[in-house]
Amino acid sequence: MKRTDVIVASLLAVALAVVSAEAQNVVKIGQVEAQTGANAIYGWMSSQGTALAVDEINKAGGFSVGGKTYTLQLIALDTRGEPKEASVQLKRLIEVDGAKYIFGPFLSNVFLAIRPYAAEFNGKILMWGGATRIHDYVGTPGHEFLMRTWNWDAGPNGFGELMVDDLAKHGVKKIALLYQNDQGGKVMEDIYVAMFKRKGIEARLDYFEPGTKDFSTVLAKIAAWKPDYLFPGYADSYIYDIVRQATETGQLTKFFLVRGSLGPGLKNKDALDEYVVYVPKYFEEAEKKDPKVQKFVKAYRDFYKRDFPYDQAPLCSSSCYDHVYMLVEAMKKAGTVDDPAAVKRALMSMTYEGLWRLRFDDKGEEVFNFDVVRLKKGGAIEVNHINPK
Amino acid sequence: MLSLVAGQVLNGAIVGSMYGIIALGITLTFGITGIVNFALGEFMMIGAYATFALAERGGLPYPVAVVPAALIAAVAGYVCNKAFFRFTRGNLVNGLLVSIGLISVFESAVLWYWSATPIEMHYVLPGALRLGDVSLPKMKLLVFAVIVVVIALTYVALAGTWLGRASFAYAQNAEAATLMGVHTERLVTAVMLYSTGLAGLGGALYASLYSLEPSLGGVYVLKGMEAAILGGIGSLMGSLWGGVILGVIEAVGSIFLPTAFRDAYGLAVLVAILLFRPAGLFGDES
Amino acid sequence: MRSDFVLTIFIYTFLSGILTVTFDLIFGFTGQLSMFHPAVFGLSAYVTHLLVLHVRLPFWLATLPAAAAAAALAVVVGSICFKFRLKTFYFAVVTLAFAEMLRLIIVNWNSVTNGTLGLVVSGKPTIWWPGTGIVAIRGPVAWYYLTLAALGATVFICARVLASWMGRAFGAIRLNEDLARTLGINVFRYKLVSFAIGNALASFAGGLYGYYTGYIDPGYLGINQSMEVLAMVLLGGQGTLTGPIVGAFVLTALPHVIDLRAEARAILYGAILIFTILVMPRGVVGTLRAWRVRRAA
Amino acid sequence: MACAAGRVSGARGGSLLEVRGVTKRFLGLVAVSDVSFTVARGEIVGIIGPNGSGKTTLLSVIAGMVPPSDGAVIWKGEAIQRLRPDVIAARGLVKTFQNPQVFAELSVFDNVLVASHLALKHARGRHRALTLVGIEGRAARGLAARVREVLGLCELTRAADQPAGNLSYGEEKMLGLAMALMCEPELLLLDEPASGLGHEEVDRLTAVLRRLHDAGTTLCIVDHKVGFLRGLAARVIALNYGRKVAEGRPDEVLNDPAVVEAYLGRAHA
Repeated sequence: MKRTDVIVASLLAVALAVVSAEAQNVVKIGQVEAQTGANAIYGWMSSQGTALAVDEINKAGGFSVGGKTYTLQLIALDTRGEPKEASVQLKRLIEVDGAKYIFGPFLSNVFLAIRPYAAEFNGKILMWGGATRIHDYVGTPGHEFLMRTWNWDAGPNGFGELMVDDLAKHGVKKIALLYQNDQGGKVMEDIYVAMFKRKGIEARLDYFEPGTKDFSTVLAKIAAWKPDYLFPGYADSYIYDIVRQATETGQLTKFFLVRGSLGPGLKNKDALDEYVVYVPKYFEEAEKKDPKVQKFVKAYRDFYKRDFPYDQAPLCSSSCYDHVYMLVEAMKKAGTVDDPAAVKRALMSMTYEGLWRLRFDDKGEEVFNFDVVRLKKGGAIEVNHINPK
Repeated sequence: MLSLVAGQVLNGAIVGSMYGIIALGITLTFGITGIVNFALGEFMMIGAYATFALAERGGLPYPVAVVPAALIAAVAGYVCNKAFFRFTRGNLVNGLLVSIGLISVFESAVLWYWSATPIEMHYVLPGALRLGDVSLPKMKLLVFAVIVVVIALTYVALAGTWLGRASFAYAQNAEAATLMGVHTERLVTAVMLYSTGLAGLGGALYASLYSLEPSLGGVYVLKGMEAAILGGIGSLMGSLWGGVILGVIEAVGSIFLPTAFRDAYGLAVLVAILLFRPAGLFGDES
Repeated sequence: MRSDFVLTIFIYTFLSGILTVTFDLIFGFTGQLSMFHPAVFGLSAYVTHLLVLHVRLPFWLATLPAAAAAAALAVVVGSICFKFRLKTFYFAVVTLAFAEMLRLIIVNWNSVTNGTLGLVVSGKPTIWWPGTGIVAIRGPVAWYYLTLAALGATVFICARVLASWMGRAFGAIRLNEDLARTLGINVFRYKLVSFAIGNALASFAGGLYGYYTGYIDPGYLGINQSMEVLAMVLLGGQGTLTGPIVGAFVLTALPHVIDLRAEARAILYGAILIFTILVMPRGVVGTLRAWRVRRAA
Repeated sequence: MACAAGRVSGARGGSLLEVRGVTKRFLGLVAVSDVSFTVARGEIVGIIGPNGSGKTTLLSVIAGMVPPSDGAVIWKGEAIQRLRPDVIAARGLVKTFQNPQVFAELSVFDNVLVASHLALKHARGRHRALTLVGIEGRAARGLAARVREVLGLCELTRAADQPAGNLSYGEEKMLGLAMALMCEPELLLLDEPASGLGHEEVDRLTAVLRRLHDAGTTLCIVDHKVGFLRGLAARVIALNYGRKVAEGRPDEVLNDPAVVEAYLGRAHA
């Protein structure tokens, strides 16, 4: 017992030493994302975008606020998708490293586990996460520190709402939902099953265990129900297999996605009839038209020395890339780097023109322009750019 | 409805054969070295990514790529045996811990190189075969055939070769076998090479059916263990049957019952069978 | 200012410690490789919270039915396994199977468990404190002492059991079942006793864990939890009471000590696991002990 | 042995153990075939026979380690052939192993302490639970004393603290005996206790067994060392090929042609 106290004390002393030894004009950005492990995909991509932006800004000599020049320090920690790790890491970021700006998490179970602790620092930190469950808390009293960096599905600006309306317009009567049985899938059930009902579309939902790779059985089951569209979960690692196995036997050929990417559709473009998907940005097209996007793609290639993941990038990498810049802009606007509350006020009142046009609604949930891509048999693509008011 | 069931029985058997090939590796390793190579799934993963690299990056035709991929996995297995498993022989749990460590190492290494974005090979043999209302993907049928042949050959070979006699003798009675001049070290090495090679082959075949991610092996090693026990540790054909039965149960089970419980159906049957035949379906009671 | 960061590592160490010590009672002392631990851990987290939520029991009262449930479940699962003489690998896989089935039930029983969304736990356990009266346990320091006390109690109980005739019976079963039988030890019963006690005590870890993190989800019952507990015990030293706690501390702190990019960190983590067990096959404590004995002799 | 004496009950004077037409087949071959005999309280009965004559199997059947294919084992007028070995041991019928079984990792003292399971149970019954909360320290102290007593009886006191793994073969056999004694047997089944022992070890063993017998323990000793048994047993049963070929006073039995043949082969008959 005594000994443990000694250890605590000594470790603590070290920690303090670290904190005080830090240079003055560095703004620390902490990041808690799953970069490894089974659910790494979202966190991994977002940590890539953040690192890239931070590198660019520092290479450009940092930024100046109130006549003082600051550089960014990114401390990206890998939660491995484990709430336990994340909660320890968040404490480290806030107390030991003294980071005031936290990016992430994208995983809802991680968010829910670290929320109570983060809330203790309400007003002293700013947390930017993409997790779906943040939606339940953002803008509620005691959670002023919280902002959600992702469009919400439902509501007037909701991309899901809009896409389902479109389906209804096309006279769709039956849709089969096939979600992975986890937090994300459950949230989507809560959003979409109700939504389809409202729009008079008959929906049936099947869950599969995460880790499943062979969907033949459940697909056969669904096919026997003869739906107009199949609406598979949200992670590409499953959607690739679902789309392949559904089309290979010609059981189901029309797909509708609000998460995931265009990749699976393109891969099976000859076997399917239609593939409607929400992508924050259709990069293959944007790269040709938009110089900003061109620059970003090039920067990514140079920085990571690997080919650009067109299908995954839109998921979050680049929106995190934008967020770093947006945060810097907000700091300039607020004229301070160490008053998260002021920085948040600035963020709420601004619109940032990066790869996206980013702004936050009055709750602190992000609203940005996105694309809905409709892929037809053989690869004909029709992109629909949507710019929420 | 009938065609639905028939189709799923076939499909279940195919999927199950995939469990079977891992189960075979587990049965061999456990029988001879007394360790459960929990990392076998990782060698499967290595085989899968190696196939992808050789076929997509190296430009080899898939059938050609499969062989070196399996070999790569086997070599990895050989190294791990020489470096680690050699020291945990006969110690189930320490071997298990080494496996846990290896999983962390391999998956992170692959993640480092390939990133977390799911990757998928070009389709080797697209399209499906129609038999009445039942339609099965051609590639799946091919994979099934390959696995059945491999396991059958293993069975035949083990009956008639030095490795076979040695391993049977060893499995019966270690000391006696050693006295009879069975070179334990050589035997164990051979078994490790073979089981990891099998896993690699399994991975290579997997790569032609599903998209790849670093954690793909985890599910299969669990199913493989279930299948091995279901069939009876030490029984070669038993491992194939165990896998097939498991696959069919999961498939048929999830036709009539919620898909969300898919894994539970297999487990329930496994437990039930163990209670009546503690040594598994094809294991020898004693 | 004190560092919650460090305290938190200790709190998690103590919570895991409850799991590892009780697991070692079943595995290290009685020789039964159980994969059922995370199941009771998760289950009791749910039971405790649901009782507080719906039955309005105070936390401490709610942990008792949870422990009872854990024990009852252990008796059922244990009887099945031990009646049919399932050993080592077989026992491990069957207990794992039961754990998985339990997890799937909790995952899919939405009306009660809220499925994969999990349950947000807002309350905190309260204790009576001289002078101040009833106080809720908040903040790292309070939790540090609470979890330490809980671990202490667990170790104490295990130590008493192991010092008694039961402990001797456990050892006999681990070392030589046939001999144990001829000495009149009811192998089946004492395997069951060990399994039940271990799981019942482990259930407290579940209840506390849920109330400390303030969030419960089916991940609690995941198989990797099983693997982590096993790793902690083997690393620390099986068949000892201190070993599992040492292991819990090492594996809880380790990921936060390695300061590398994610992938490298995970690789190093794995490598450390492997080499520790190769260099110290009996775990840190076990090996140190053997070394001391050798020096004494 | 106070505790043991206290538990004398059941068929007073009459036969303590009765083996009734016991037969044991292992996949076809017959190890024990239709063997019957009785053991009265306070007797020392010897069972002799060449190797492979089924002695060990017979003992295992009696001790409940293997169920008989046929026949019955009656203990104090109660059929026990279907009971678990631990239950049988708990009823006072305890067996030692031919090649000694010990807990190699534990010290000799702890080996015997583990064997005190039944002793404590008989002495304290449910009250054992109290030892958990620290009360009833007496029980624990009592055990320790008893263990030392038994160790002394078996002349293992000097070895008490070393791990059982380090013992010599002879000492291991003694330890096996000590553990059996700790179980407070009414009838002690000894499987070839003298095999592999040197002369002085055999003498020591004989002395110990005598002391036991004087203390009121009934003994049933299996051995092919005829000389050793002649010194001890009042009555001897001879087995050959799983059959009982002779029974009676040692010298009678040893001169019985069937026995001579069994040991020396036809030529001498």
